[in-house]
Parts: sequence; C-alpha cells; structure tokens
Amino acid sequence: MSFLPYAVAAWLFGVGIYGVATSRNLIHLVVCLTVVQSGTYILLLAIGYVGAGKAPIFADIPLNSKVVDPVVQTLTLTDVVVEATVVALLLALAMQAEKRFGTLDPDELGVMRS
Amino acid sequence: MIEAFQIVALVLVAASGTAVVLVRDPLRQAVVVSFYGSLLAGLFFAFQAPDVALSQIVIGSVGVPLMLLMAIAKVRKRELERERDE
Amino acid sequence: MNHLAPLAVAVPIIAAGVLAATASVASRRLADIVAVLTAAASTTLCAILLAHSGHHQVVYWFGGWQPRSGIAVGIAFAVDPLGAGLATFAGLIVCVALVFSWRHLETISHVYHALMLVFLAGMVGFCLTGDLFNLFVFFELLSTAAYALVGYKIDQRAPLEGSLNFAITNSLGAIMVLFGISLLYGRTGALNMAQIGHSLAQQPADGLVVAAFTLLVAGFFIKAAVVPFHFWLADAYSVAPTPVCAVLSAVMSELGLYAVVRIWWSCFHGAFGDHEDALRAILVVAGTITALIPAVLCFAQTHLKRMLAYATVSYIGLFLIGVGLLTHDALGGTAVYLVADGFVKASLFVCVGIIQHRRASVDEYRLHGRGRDMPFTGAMFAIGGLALASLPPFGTFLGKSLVEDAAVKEGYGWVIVVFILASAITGAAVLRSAGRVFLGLGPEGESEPAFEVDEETETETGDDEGRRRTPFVMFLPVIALLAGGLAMGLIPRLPQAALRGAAALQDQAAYVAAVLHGAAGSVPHLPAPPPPTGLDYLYGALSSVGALVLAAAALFRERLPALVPRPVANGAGAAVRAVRELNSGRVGDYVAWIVAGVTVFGAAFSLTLL
Amino acid sequence: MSRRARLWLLAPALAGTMALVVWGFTGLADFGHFQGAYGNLLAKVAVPERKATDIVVSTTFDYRGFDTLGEEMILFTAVLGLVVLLRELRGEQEEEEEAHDDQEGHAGREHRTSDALRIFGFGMVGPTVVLGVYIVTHGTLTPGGGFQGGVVLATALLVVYLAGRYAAMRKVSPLPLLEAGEATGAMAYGLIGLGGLIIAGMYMKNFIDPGTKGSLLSGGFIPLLNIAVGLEVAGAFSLAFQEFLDQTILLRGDGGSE
Repeated sequence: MSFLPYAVAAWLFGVGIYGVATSRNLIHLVVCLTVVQSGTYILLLAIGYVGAGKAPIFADIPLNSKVVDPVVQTLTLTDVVVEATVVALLLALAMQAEKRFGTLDPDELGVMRS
Repeated sequence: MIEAFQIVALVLVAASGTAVVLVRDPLRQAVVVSFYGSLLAGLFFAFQAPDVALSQIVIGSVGVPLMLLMAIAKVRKRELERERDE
Repeated sequence: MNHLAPLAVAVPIIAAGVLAATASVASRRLADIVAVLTAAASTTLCAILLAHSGHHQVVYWFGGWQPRSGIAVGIAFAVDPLGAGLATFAGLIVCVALVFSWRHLETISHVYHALMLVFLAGMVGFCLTGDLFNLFVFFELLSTAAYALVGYKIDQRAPLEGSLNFAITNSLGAIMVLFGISLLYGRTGALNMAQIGHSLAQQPADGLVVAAFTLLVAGFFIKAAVVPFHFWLADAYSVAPTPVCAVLSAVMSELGLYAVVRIWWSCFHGAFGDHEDALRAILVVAGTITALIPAVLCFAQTHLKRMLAYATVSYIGLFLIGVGLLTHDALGGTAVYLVADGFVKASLFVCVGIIQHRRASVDEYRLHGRGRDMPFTGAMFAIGGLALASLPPFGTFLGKSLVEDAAVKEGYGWVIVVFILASAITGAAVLRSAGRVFLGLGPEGESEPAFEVDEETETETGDDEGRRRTPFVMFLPVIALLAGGLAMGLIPRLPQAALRGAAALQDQAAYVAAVLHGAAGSVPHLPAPPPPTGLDYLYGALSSVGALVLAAAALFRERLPALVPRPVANGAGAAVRAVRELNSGRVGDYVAWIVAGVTVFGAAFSLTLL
Repeated sequence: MSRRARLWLLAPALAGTMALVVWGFTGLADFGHFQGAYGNLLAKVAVPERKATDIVVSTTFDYRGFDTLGEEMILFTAVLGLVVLLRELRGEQEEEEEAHDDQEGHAGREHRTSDALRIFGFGMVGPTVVLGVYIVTHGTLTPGGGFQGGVVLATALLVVYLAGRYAAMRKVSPLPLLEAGEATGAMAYGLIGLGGLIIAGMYMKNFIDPGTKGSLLSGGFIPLLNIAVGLEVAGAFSLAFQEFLDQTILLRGDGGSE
C-alpha cells in the first residue's frame, strides 16, 4: 500500500501521455498534458511526506514538531504555476490554429510534411 | 504509514485523472478537469501541503478551467459561424 | 567580481520588464537600441565571467546562503569556462539577431524585444546555474520565450503548427526532466548538482538512478533534437522569424547537449563512472544516427530554412559524438566546433532572411536564378556552405579535427567517416542551393508540393523600393557571423583554453570542493593540443571537395552518365521518401517516437550501466 | 504514420517507459519515511533565522528566492506570448469591431444577465478583493502568498465581467495599465533582488530585519516580494483572462440571434 502514491504518479504519467499521443482535439491534448504534469506534483509531495508529520507552518505548532519536507512543496508551487503558463500558451496556439486551419484535430494540421 | 483518507484521495485522483483523458469532448472535459483539480487540492491537504493546495484550487480548479471554457466558447462560436456560412 | 554572475541574468530580465512596462509610450527605435545595448551588456558580463572562470570556478550563492557542512541551503551559480563560454556565445548571437531584426516585425515590436531578452536571460541562467531545479526553471523560461517567438507570425499556418509541435514535445521533455529531478531529490535529498553527485557516488547505483538519468537525458535530448526525439525541430525552425531561427539553431539546441554534459559530470559520473565505456558506445551510436539520417533529409530539401533545420539536427549528432566520447580533449574540441558551427549556421539563416526580404520566397526552385543580382549575399551563402563542410581554416575545421583526433585516441577512428559524410552532405545541400539561386545553375524544376508554405516576406517595410537593395543592418550580421566562424579557427590559444575548460568541467571532485566547501580549485594546466596535421587537412579537403562534387552532381544530374544502376537509385529514393514520410507534422506521432526513444535509451542504460 | 501504426509504436514504447518509471520509483524511500538533508535543515533553521512561520514561503522567497524570480519571469513571458499569439491583425480587427457594433445594436448582453446576478456579482467584488489582498499580505504567516492571492485578485475582475459586462471590465482595468502593472511586478522582484546586492552585498539577499516571529511584517523582504508577486500574478492572470475573453466576447452577443 505504501507504494500507492508513487504508483498513482506513474499511472498519471502514462495515461496522460497516452492521451496526448492519441488525442483528436488540441484542447483535449493540452488538458492531457496537464495530467502528465500533475503526476510530478503527486510524486514530489509523496516523496517529501513524513508519516504523522505536520505541515511546515509553525504558526501554532511548537518549533521542534515533526513536519513534512518543505522543499518539495516549494518545488510543487513553482510547478503548478508553470503548468498554468504552458496551458495558457498552448490554448492560445490551439485557438489560432483553429482559426487558420478550421480544425482542432492535430492529425489534420499537417501543413508541413517530410 | 499511509493513512486511509490518503488512500481514498489517491484512488479518486487516479480515477478522475483517467477520466480526464478518456473524456474526449472538450466541454465535458473542462468540467471533469475542474473536478480533478479540486480532488488534487484535497490530496495536497492530505499530504500536509496547504500552500500547494491553495495554489491548486485557484489555478487548477478555477484558473485553468476558466481559460479552457473561454477557448472552447470561442471555438464553438466559429464552428457555428462556419455552419451558418455553408 | 563574482557579483557579475547574477547581473548577467538580472540585467536582461529587468530590461525586459522595462520594455514591456513602457510599451505604449516608447518608440520602436528606442526599444531596438535598449534591447541591443542590454544584450551587449549581458554578453560583456558573461565574457568577464569567462575570463575569471579560466582561473578558478566562480561560485555565487544567491541571498548569501552559503552551504552548511556540505549541505546546500540556497541556489548557486557555479560558473565554469565552458558554461560561461556558451553563455557568452548565446549573448553574441542574440545581439546579432537583434541588429538583424532592426527591419523586422514592425508590429508590437516591444513584445518581441522583451521576449528576446527573456530568452537570452533564460539561456544565460541555464548555462551558469549549479542547481538542478534552477536548471529546470531556466529550461522552462527559455522554452516559453521560444514557443512565443516561433509562433510570432500568427497570420500564417505553418508557424502555428511549428510552434504547437515545438511546445507540446518540449513541455513533455520538461516534465520528464522534472520526474528525473524528483527521483534524484527522493534519493539524495538535495537539489544542488555538486551535492547530488557527491551523494550518488556514496552508494552503488540502482534502478532509481538509471531511471532518473534516462528521464533527464531524454528530456534534454528532446530539446537538443537527437533522433528519435528530433521531429519537432524541422517544423519549428523552418517557420520561425529569421533572427529567431538564428538563435534557435546556433544556441538553443546545443543547450540540450550542454545540460547532458553538465549532469553527467556533476551528478552521475560518480555513480556510473565504472561503465563509461558502455555509455560512450551508446552516445556515439546515437550521435552517428542523428548525424547521418538528417543529413540525407537536409540534402533532399528545397525549402531553404527547412534544409538548414535538418543541417542543425545533423550537426547535433556530430556534437553528440564529440560529447559522448567522454574525454576532455573531445569535449574541448566539441566546444570549439559547436561555437564555430553556430556562427556559420546563424550566418546561413541570416542569408536566407535576406533572400526572403528581397525575393519573398525561400524555395530553391522558385528562386531559381533570381539571386543573380545579389552577388554579395550569394558569395556569403556559398562561403557559409563551405564552412559547414569544414573548409580550413574555419573554426568548424579546427573543431572537427580536434574531435576526430580525440576519437582516434579512444579507438573510435571510424567516426571520422561520419564526420566527413555529414559535413559534406549538409555543406553540399547549401552549395547546391547557392548554385541554383544565385547562379541559376541546373535545370528549372517544380518545387515539391509536399508542404505548402505561405510565401510571404517577414519584413514589413518591404515596399518595392525597399526590396531593391539589402539594408546595411542586414549585411552587417552576415559578415560578423562569418568572421566569428573564421576567428574560431584562427585564435591561437583557443583550443588549449577549450581543453582546459573541458577538463575543469569533468573534474567532479574539484567541482564538489569548490561548490560545497568553497575551495578555490584551480583550472588544470594542460599542454596545447597539437595543431591540425596533414591528415586532418586531408579530411577537411575531403569533406569540402566532397560537398562541391555532390552539389555539382545534384545540379547537373541530367548531364551525367548513369553511375548508379536504376533499380538501386529507385530503391534509395524510395528509402529516403519513406524516412521523410516519418516527419508527418502530426504531434501524436512525434510523442509516440519520443516515448519509444525513452524506452530504447532506458533499456540501453539499464542493461549497461548497472 | 497511420493512427494504427502509431498505436503499434506507442503501446510497447509506453509499456517500456512505464516499466522504467516504476522501476525507478521502487528505489524511493517508503512513503512517509523520507529523510531529506535539505528539507530537515530548513525545517530546523528557517523559523529562527527568518521569523516567518510558514517555511514554505520563506523557502520560496528567501532560501530559493532565485527560483521564484525565474518562475515570475515564466509567467511574465507567457503573458507576453499570449499578447503576441492572440493579437488581432490588421483587417481582422475591423471585422471583429463591426461584429462588435452589431452586438451593441442588439442591445448587447447587458440585459442577458439577470439583475439579481448582477447585484450579487458586484457585491462579491469587494470581498474577493479583500480576500486576495489578505492572502497576499499574510503569506509569511499562514498558507498562501503572492501567487494564490494574485489569482484571487484576478478572478475579482472576472466577477465584474460576470456581473456586468465586458465594457465595464475594460473600464475597471484598461489593458495598458494591466500590462504596465504586470511588467512592474515582474521587474520589482528583480529590483528587490538587486536591492539585496546593493544594500547587503549579495543578489537576492534579505536586506530587511526579519522582525519578530508571528508579526505581519516578519520575514524581512518576504512581504515585499509577496506583494511584487501578487501584483505580477494578478496582472498576468487578468491579462490572460482578458486575452481569452477578447476572443470570446462575441459569443454572448451571438447567442441571442441563434
């Protein structure tokens, strides 16, 4: 059971990539990419979790309390913001592509071959 | 070591993450992904990461789905226009 | 003096903010001037850092958080000569690109300038940082700027598609890098590369280390466009605005390889050091494939920018061989080769930009003979082609000779054939286009309808008056870049300095001591490598003459007697077509190839490195 | 490649990659047993040194503040990218404007929002802004900070849109002002870092006295950075929402005529 968090991270990685590779709609594809990325959040936070540890905020717990790793949380914060920016940019591209190509199907774009 | 509510949250996240990928219609997917974002936020609370959870709520279950909805709305509108033109 | 390190990144970042904040009031010319001056300032800072790092590793802890008993508390810039050199080179290319853009992209130029400066800041930070997660942050920063810059011409279809494929594949790469970083953090509890390397070396490597290594390498190989991660590159580089192409092709791809070098020597060398031979074999084979297949695709192209894009991939393969030999003389030689080739390729892209400005097309057949009245551009383009084919005394020749000599020492003498073939074929493609466009040689042909390109000029000042002559600000970059490529082959102490830099980068113990314990480790003294021998000149002549012969053969195919039996020729043609078909423009295919590549590299690493 | 061929390539490749990833994960410490030198050190020293009670925040803005500068810039760059990618080109702009006038002629969507919703919406703006400002300024003490508060502030603008109409939203936040605010926030972070170099001799060095634990101004320059980030994020997300709204604005107008 204690492998479950890592297994979920791996599963999201795999299922997200499956979605990206087989997507028929650019908007759907972008969302699948966020699923892949959410695998990294779970992995990071699961790595830094300490059994029975508190959140690393010493507002109302004593200074020597057992807390979970604060570094992974910092990294995940950055990661979440990065995801939002990538989504915004990709959506903008998808919308422009739809405007010019008249389709959102990545398989029908294909202006450039070979 | 792993707590029961963490297991529940993890299973829910895995299931809804799969659902996000399998729902191929963007509009329905935007709804599912908003739900997924909230579940993730819950999981982060369960992992003792309230800062991340708060970010996840504002970005993952509000910000990103809003952008998605706006993008979908624009696309739908153009589709309608194209149909009208034909 | 160390304070220059953060300023090299902070200056362009703050300037980008100023440009964006004053967007509605500042004039275009002012933005041009501010951007060029900022890029020049950042370049100068990097150059000073380069000079300093030649004596000892420059370590800068942000916020003054020095490590405590070997545990890094903050983020450090750990500047070594090769990283500083690459950052300086990035700054130079961005300067030149900004000068060339003087006449480009008239609309919302302030955003363009801000994006270019952020792009530069991202590349500089990427080269200087000593923290693995910080490396990821800069990786994302430079990528984000690059996606927007590639898709700049939103009124055309191809740039949108190129940018989409670029953004999706590279985001996937960034996620893989992050997975790798997470695994390493889970094992070592550290993000500082020196600390990670020190910690990994303490215990035997296992599946976790292999998986982390594979994911990191794959993520950076996507950026570098190593086969089979390379498909996105041709789509993106063939459609970006010319000045952006120059930066992408000359610097950004190469950064992916730099990152692999960095993590291998700083993080993984201690854990896998016993299996260096196996890794060497894997990387050299991957490099050979990456050098040869895209070289053929390059030769098969008539779209000039796409041709140069494939040349970029082919050269990445050559650099990968050089890097993959894992010795300091090969790495030093690769550094010289990489910078010289970057100058040359940027100059070729700029030449294509001039053609596009004057003739509103980048297709070899459509341009047939239409460059006859542009002798200067033609000459520069042809010289660039010869330099690409490593004609002495260009820096490409020197770098290639250094790497070849190092390969012979390691028992990989056969890669000389790969170097000669790849440089001759890519050079021949350029020379053939030069002959067709500027001299009108060869029969007129139909351009391939394989992909439709929106044939438009990028320069928006281009009324007929403007098209009749090439503005000076467009010529200047070509001359400067070619001169840079030449200088790389002529500066007397350069090879020695590059080798010393490479040796410093590869000295993991000294790196750990300098970063974590503040030791002022000195850069080792090495003798200068022997100058190119007669044999080296023979190889250089072979590739240059080979390029000329191949180009002539392509131009005058009809007049030649049938040297190859028809079935063989047909078979070869079908094979090339089949390979070209793989580049389908569909991002789903590209993702499938990327995953396949991860599996192949992962299998190779896990079978040999444990 | 045909889709079938792609699947044939993807299936074994993905299986292999997943196997590699899972194999890697088995090398991790059992869930809940992590002992990271870096994290443990920070958990011990951060509160005494920085007086900020939320260690995640003092790590984000102080110990690893340089990462956050990069992250800020990613957000800044992404918004620049949106401005580039969603810009209306000459010609297209006129088309859209004509359509817009049309919509005005149809009495717009002003009447499509019910009065109750509008009043509720306007009523919500105040609390949303207050909540956003609260989250930004209390970052050093409790969960939250510039990022989370900034996004909340940006959604306040969306509430204006939901409650009233696009024009009202534009009036509240003219684009150039937002652009300037966003860029200023991004720049401010870099400049505060520079302040560390000038005043304390090290880039990104915390040059303000950390104060006492638990006070609103504890953490030295962390509250300042939080405000800079809040400004940047609020500006960035408002701009992002507006860029996407600019594109969708006509939808509501069309809705009635369908």
